[in-house]
Amino acid sequence: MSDAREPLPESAIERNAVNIQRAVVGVCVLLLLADVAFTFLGHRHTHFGFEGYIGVYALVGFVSYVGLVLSAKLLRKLVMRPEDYYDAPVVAAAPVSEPAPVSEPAPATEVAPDTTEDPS
Amino acid sequence: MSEHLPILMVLVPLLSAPLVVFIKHRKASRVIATLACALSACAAWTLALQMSSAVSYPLGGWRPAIGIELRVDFAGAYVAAIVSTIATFAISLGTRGTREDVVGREMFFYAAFLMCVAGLMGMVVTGDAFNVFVFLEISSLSTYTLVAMGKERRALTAALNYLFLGTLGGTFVLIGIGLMYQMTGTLNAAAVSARIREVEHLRTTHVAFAFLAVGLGIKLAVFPLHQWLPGAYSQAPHAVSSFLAGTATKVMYFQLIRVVVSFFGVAYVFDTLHFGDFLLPLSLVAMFAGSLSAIFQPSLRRLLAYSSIGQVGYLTLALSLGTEAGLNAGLLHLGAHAVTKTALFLIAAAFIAQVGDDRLDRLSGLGKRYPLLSLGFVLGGLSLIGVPGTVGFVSKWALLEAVLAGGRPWLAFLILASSMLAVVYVFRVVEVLYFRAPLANAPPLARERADWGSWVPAGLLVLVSVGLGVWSELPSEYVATAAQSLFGGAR
Amino acid sequence: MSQSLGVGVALGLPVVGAALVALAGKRPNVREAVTGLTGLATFVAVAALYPAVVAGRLPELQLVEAMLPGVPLMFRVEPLGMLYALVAAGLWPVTSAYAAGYLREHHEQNQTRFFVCFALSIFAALGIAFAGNLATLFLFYEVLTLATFPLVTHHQTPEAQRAGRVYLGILMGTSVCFLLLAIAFTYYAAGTLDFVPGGILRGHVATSSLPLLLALFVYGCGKAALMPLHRWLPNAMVAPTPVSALLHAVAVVKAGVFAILKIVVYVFGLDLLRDTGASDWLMFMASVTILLASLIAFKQDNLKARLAYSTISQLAYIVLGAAMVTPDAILGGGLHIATHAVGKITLFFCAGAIIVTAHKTEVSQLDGLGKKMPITMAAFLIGSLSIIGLPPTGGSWSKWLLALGAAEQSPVLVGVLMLSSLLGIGYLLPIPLRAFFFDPPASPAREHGHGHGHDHDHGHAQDHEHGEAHPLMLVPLSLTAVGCLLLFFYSQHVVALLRPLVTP
Amino acid sequence: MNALTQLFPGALMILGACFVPLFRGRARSAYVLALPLLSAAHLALFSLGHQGSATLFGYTLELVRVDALSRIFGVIFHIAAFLCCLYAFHVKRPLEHVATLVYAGAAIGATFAGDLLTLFVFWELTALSSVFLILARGLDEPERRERVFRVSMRYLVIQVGSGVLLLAGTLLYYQGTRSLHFGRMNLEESPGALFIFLAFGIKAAFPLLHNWVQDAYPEASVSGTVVLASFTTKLAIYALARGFAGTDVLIPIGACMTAFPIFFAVLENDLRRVLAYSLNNQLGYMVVGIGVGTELAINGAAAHAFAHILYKGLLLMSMGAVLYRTGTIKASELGGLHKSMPLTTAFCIIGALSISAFPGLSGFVTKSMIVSAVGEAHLLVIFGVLLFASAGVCDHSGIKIPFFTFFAHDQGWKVQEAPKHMLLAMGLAAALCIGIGVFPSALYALLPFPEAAAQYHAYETTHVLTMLQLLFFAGLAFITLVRLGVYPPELPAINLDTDYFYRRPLKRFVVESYALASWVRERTWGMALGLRGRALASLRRNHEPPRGRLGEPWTAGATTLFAALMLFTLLLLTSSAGCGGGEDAEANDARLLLDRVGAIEGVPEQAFEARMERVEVLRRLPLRGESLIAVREACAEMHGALLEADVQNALIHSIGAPDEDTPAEELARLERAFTAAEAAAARVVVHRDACVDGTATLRARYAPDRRGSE
Repeated sequence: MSDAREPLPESAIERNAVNIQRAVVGVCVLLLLADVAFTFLGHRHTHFGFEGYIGVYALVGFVSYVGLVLSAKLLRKLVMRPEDYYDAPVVAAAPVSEPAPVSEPAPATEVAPDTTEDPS
Repeated sequence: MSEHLPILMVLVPLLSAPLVVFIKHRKASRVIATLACALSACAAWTLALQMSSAVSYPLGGWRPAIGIELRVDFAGAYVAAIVSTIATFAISLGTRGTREDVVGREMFFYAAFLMCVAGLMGMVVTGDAFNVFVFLEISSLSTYTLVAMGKERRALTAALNYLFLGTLGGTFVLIGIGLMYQMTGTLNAAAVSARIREVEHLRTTHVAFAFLAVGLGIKLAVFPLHQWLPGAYSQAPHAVSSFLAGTATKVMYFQLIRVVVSFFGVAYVFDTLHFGDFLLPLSLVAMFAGSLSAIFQPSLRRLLAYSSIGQVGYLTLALSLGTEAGLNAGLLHLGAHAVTKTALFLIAAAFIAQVGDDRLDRLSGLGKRYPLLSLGFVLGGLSLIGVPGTVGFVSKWALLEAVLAGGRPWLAFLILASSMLAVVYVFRVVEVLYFRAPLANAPPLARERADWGSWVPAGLLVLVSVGLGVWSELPSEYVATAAQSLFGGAR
Repeated sequence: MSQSLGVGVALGLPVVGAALVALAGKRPNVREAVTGLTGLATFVAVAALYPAVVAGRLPELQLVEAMLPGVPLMFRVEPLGMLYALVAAGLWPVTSAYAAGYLREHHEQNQTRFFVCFALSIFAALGIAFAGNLATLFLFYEVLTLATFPLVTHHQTPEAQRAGRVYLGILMGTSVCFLLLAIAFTYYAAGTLDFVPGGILRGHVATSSLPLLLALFVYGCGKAALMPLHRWLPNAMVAPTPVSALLHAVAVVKAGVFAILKIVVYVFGLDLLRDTGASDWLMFMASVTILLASLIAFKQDNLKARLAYSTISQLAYIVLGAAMVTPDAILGGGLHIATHAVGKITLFFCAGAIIVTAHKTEVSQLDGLGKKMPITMAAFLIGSLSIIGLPPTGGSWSKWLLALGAAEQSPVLVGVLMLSSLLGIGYLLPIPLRAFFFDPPASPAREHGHGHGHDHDHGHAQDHEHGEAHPLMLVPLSLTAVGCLLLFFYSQHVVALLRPLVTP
Repeated sequence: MNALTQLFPGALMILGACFVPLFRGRARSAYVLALPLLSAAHLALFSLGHQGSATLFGYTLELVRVDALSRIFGVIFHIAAFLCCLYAFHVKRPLEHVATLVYAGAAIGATFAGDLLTLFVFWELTALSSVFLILARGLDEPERRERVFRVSMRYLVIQVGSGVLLLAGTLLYYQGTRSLHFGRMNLEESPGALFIFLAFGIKAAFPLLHNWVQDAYPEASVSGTVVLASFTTKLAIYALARGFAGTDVLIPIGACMTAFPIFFAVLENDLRRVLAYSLNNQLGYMVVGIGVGTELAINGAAAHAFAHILYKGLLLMSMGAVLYRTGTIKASELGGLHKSMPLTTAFCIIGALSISAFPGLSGFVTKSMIVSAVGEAHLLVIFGVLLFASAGVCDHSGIKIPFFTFFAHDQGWKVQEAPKHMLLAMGLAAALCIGIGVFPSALYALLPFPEAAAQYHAYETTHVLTMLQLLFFAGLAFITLVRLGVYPPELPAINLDTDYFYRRPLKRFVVESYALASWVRERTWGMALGLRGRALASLRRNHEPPRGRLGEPWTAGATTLFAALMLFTLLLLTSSAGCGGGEDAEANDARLLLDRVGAIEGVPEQAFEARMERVEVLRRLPLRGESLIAVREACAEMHGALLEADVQNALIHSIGAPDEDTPAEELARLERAFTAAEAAAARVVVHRDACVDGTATLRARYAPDRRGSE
């Protein structure tokens, strides 16, 4: 909007960005540990065999995510276009004489009156 | 009294003609002429409506085949009624323009007119081949005179042209009659038809027929022998052109029918001589060429005249089918066209009397000024096209049914396609009348209002043509009877 | 007896109205009051026949014993004719009110002639609707052509005259050359011209010539504007807009498709066509017309021209309905006569109101008009929906029935109908939507870019201040728009009326 | 009461919408808010199992059908309608309110439609009403007008296209089954079902048919997008669940839907479009659930739709609030907004966690039903795809949306917090997300198969643990990638999707076709005009006086020449007839003869004179051919015999009857006369027989005269 935009003072979240990232890593580690604990202590309710391995969901989450983003980057090469891509008019290449014929064909004998007026 | 009706129809106008000349009174001559025509018409109608079979009237009490016989069948009565009625309309209530055409020559004009009527009526009622020729010549000679009375100098040229060609036609007819007499030894229609069988195979009989057909063809204005017609119709005084348009070619058509049906016999003419194959293409060309020419005519009366040539094409087409249905259609169309075309010529006369000349442009924008006349023209034009609700449709319908019964649908299509040309020339006039601004530099109109004499007769005829288009039983049934008796008699 | 009197009254009123209008020509208020009142009276007279028809008693009136040998001039009010008559008579008063407003606002010439011809057109339309045999139908068909001819050439400009020539040439040419031939042949073959339930041709015409005869009939009814005989319709757009409304919604085009439907039902008979497949080619032709006309409509910038091509496309629906000869298709075709009439007349009313009030004729000039003429454009939107066939408008039911019939014939036809609905969205809906959601074109230069024959001064004049259309136009167009919506809920009655057509 | 249940659920909203323009200001907003509540109360009047019927054109329609499946969708649609109206409280223009209410009402109506025709009507109505929500944006932002208009047209065509497909399918289905009942359909049983399936598929945004969602939703107005995202696609899910539950092909389709859009979501810069892709992905879960078709799966699909409307609404609301305040929604232009819009941020995060299926929130308790159902069906590949997609959702909706909007790099936006009513709407939605997440049993009770739902436990340790692992490690991956600088930057660009095909090649094809058509037309017109001109000129040349020879009288000489020619032609014709020999001539003569014989036969026996005359004619006929001549000869003989008999008879008559005084010579004469007369009569008989025989032979050989019948 306005051209001269100044960033607002840093918020708590921005100040603690790194801490938040660390917290995420911490939670990840905890979850892995919980998984290990649960595998041995509790009963795992699964549909497929692969679900029985420890950390398999973690792996799936991570790998899928990375794969998705990377392949999307490849896709971008293929499909990205400038924002005004569709705004360009589509013009026919076939030979059409101007102006297009009106619906009522004037008899050949009649000559259209000259409508251009001399400004002077 | 009633047994003398056939001769009365002829005699009244014939005797009135010298009377007009003797009296030498302008107004009286008109009255006499009117009365004579009206009387003749009364006689014709009475006969037509009361007859139950063909009427034979031996002239002077001599037996037919020895004496001269007048013979009126249904078709003859029908044609006679039409001719005399149209004569009455054309002459009695004639427009002021009509009267002005012949100022100073009234006596001769009316006398000639009456002679012409007498000649035509005579041709219709006579049962004798030679009398056909006599009456033909009476009517023709008076017609030449009448045409020559036209206002413009070109009338003389037209009359001369007509005279020349008419005489040619008359001569051919005479030759034909002569040969026929030579072969059969009689001039009476009934006797000829009985005896012609014996000589059918002889070349001379063929030649006789050919001469008669071509001779009548000229008088009938069969394409391409129509050249006298446009000039005559467009140059004659108005009353005359209205009258001729409705009667002259019609009577000749009736004669042709009689030659084919009564004298030579349908079987002979169509099976042996293949006359249908000869007439059909000519009819088709006439239908198209006549109408096309009408489209391009710059003057109203010439437009109508060329339209007549096209309409004659329908008549001959109907005849060329060689069937009773065809005959029926031909007779119906004869009547329909007579009424319609006379009405249109009368209206044209009224218009021309108002604007002073007959160029089509001059009529621009007159539809509002003369609403009734214009409406009449539109309705008449619709009848000419054959729009339903008009008598022209009734006859066209009969023609279509006849053609279809003959197993030739393509012919039906051609008939209809040529009707489209009629649409074009009729609506050319309509457009000029209603949808064009009046000419800027037009000279002032002769009169503000059309006098009643100009539109009342035309209006009546238009009403007849529309009325009969809706209530068509009367003409349809009568003509059906006529065709049946003609055709049945021929078999 | 009283029923035939009713038929006579319904037919006679427009003629009397025409005469009175002609007499009152000098006083516009009286003249238009007369028009309106006779319109209403005619509608009442026609509606009075409705109960009898629904009850299965078909009122008859025979005027002339034999208009042609063996063919009377007679009327018989059967359901399909009843529907068409109701549509024509019902929309007449509305249209005349609209016409009164339009002609005055537009300062048209020859208004009396206009109203007289208008009344005569309705007379002819009713005659066609009630015709009891082909000859009567043909008679009134021609009367209709002639009565509308002066309306088409109303402006009397060379352009109007040329349009009039095309109009007359095609309509009269086809009717005389094809329709009359077909009628004559029918009479020759069947010996009668009466409209008989189940048809009159069975056993009289060789199977091989049935398609040809059908073609003669269908193209003989040039008013149905089936391609390639459609050109008269866009040409006739030079006429004043109430005339376009009359031509495209009430009388003329509906007369054509109505005649086709009637001929298919009562002359050929559904069974005959179904057994012989004589109408297969017509399905193809109608489909082609539906699609091609829609595609052409896309390219028309002139509003009335676009509506004209839309009409051509929509008429082909009805022809398609007739060609499919399944009960549902026939019902759908009949219903479409009504729904399309109401929808299209709304659109034309709107177009006329726009021309008179805003002096705009091109689609591209209409941006932003919704702010100045909200009711008009809202009505246009509703009319468009009805034409496209979207709920909640009547058009959706007629298309549903037609599509039901099509499903019985071939899935391809269903596809055609569906595709054409989509095309309809493309060429109709943007008009009201742009009017509501865009600003008016700002600079006169843009208008000049379209170069529509007006000089520069006029370009400025086009931006003049104006509000909603004159009430005499606004009320009729609102009424018909409401009619589109009502038909959504009351189509059942129409279908119930038509049901006897397909249930012997 | 009874009168009210005659109306279909949602009718109050549609009817009420008509009166919105009558109100002004706050009254209008209050009225608009009241309508969904009223309508909800109206819905409460319907008991489970209610059926309302109507007839149309002879079909029986099932206007209302209330069962568990339709009820849960009806309920959530009402909630959504209320939230949307609340969210749009600030909108002054009646247009959007009317559109919202009609749209929601139509969607509810469609949900309770018991037959295909009613469904079609509402189906189209949703399409029609919703387009105004897109168009409305053009009113606010004139510079986007053209673009928005085109989008809305594309949207409308596709939506109505789905409608007409539904119609076509309905027709064909009816054709096959003679039933309009909207129930479980079988794809193989009729082509109609396939069409209906496709129609549903378009609205449910099946892969390759999906693009309208991403095209249109981000272009709608602030509140419009929320509304749009709530109804159309979920209605399609309902329809699929109703009509095609357990249709196997839905499983791969749904799996594809979950996976395919997330790639685009990662790349997309417009955040509302990201959400549109994510919407598509979420629909994929539901479609899979429907495809699996077990009670658990259907429950899951319905529940997920329920939850999805809420959290997707919440996300879109928060994005709308951002758009409302900042005027942009491009990730490349946003960042750091958590400082100025903390509440919005919070709500957005709740939504993001919900959609990511974070335990404790609504997405978790619903999505897991579907995943479990897939697991129970042992569809390993599908299961894997769904896991992959879960990670993907976590990225684009769970992390990308809040991160790039509210955190990331601060773009210096100083804006106000979202308006109160928006916050309220978001708060309610967030509360519902949490509520469902915490107390899933309330939702479960509403599901189509409540017993099955009651047995399902979402919060099972394994499940919670694995889900948390998945999400947190995905988050870890995000952090890693960002730290490594591998994460693709947000760029102001667009990405080609399937819409490319109809926006470029198809458009080009259309334009070229029109150009070609107009070129052809011009050419043919030119030729036609040229031909017409030439024909007219030729006609003029020939017919127009004074130059045209046909339209002007010729000289008399020319006519004479023609007359001579005609005479000649006629003679030629006739001579060929008269002198030609062979079969033709004989046939002619035979006809002639038969004709005359017919004439005799017509005359009664007594009319001796007439008969004689005609026989005389017959005798003198000019004939060729042996058989003909034989007949003629017989005739002549008969004629003679007749004459002879006649003479003898006359003689007998003149003598009179004999008596005693009669002289002998007289008697002898009489006797001779009698004898002669008898002989003549015998001859007559003989020759007549010959004549008749010959005639019969001739008749058989030569067809009867063609005019004989007339």
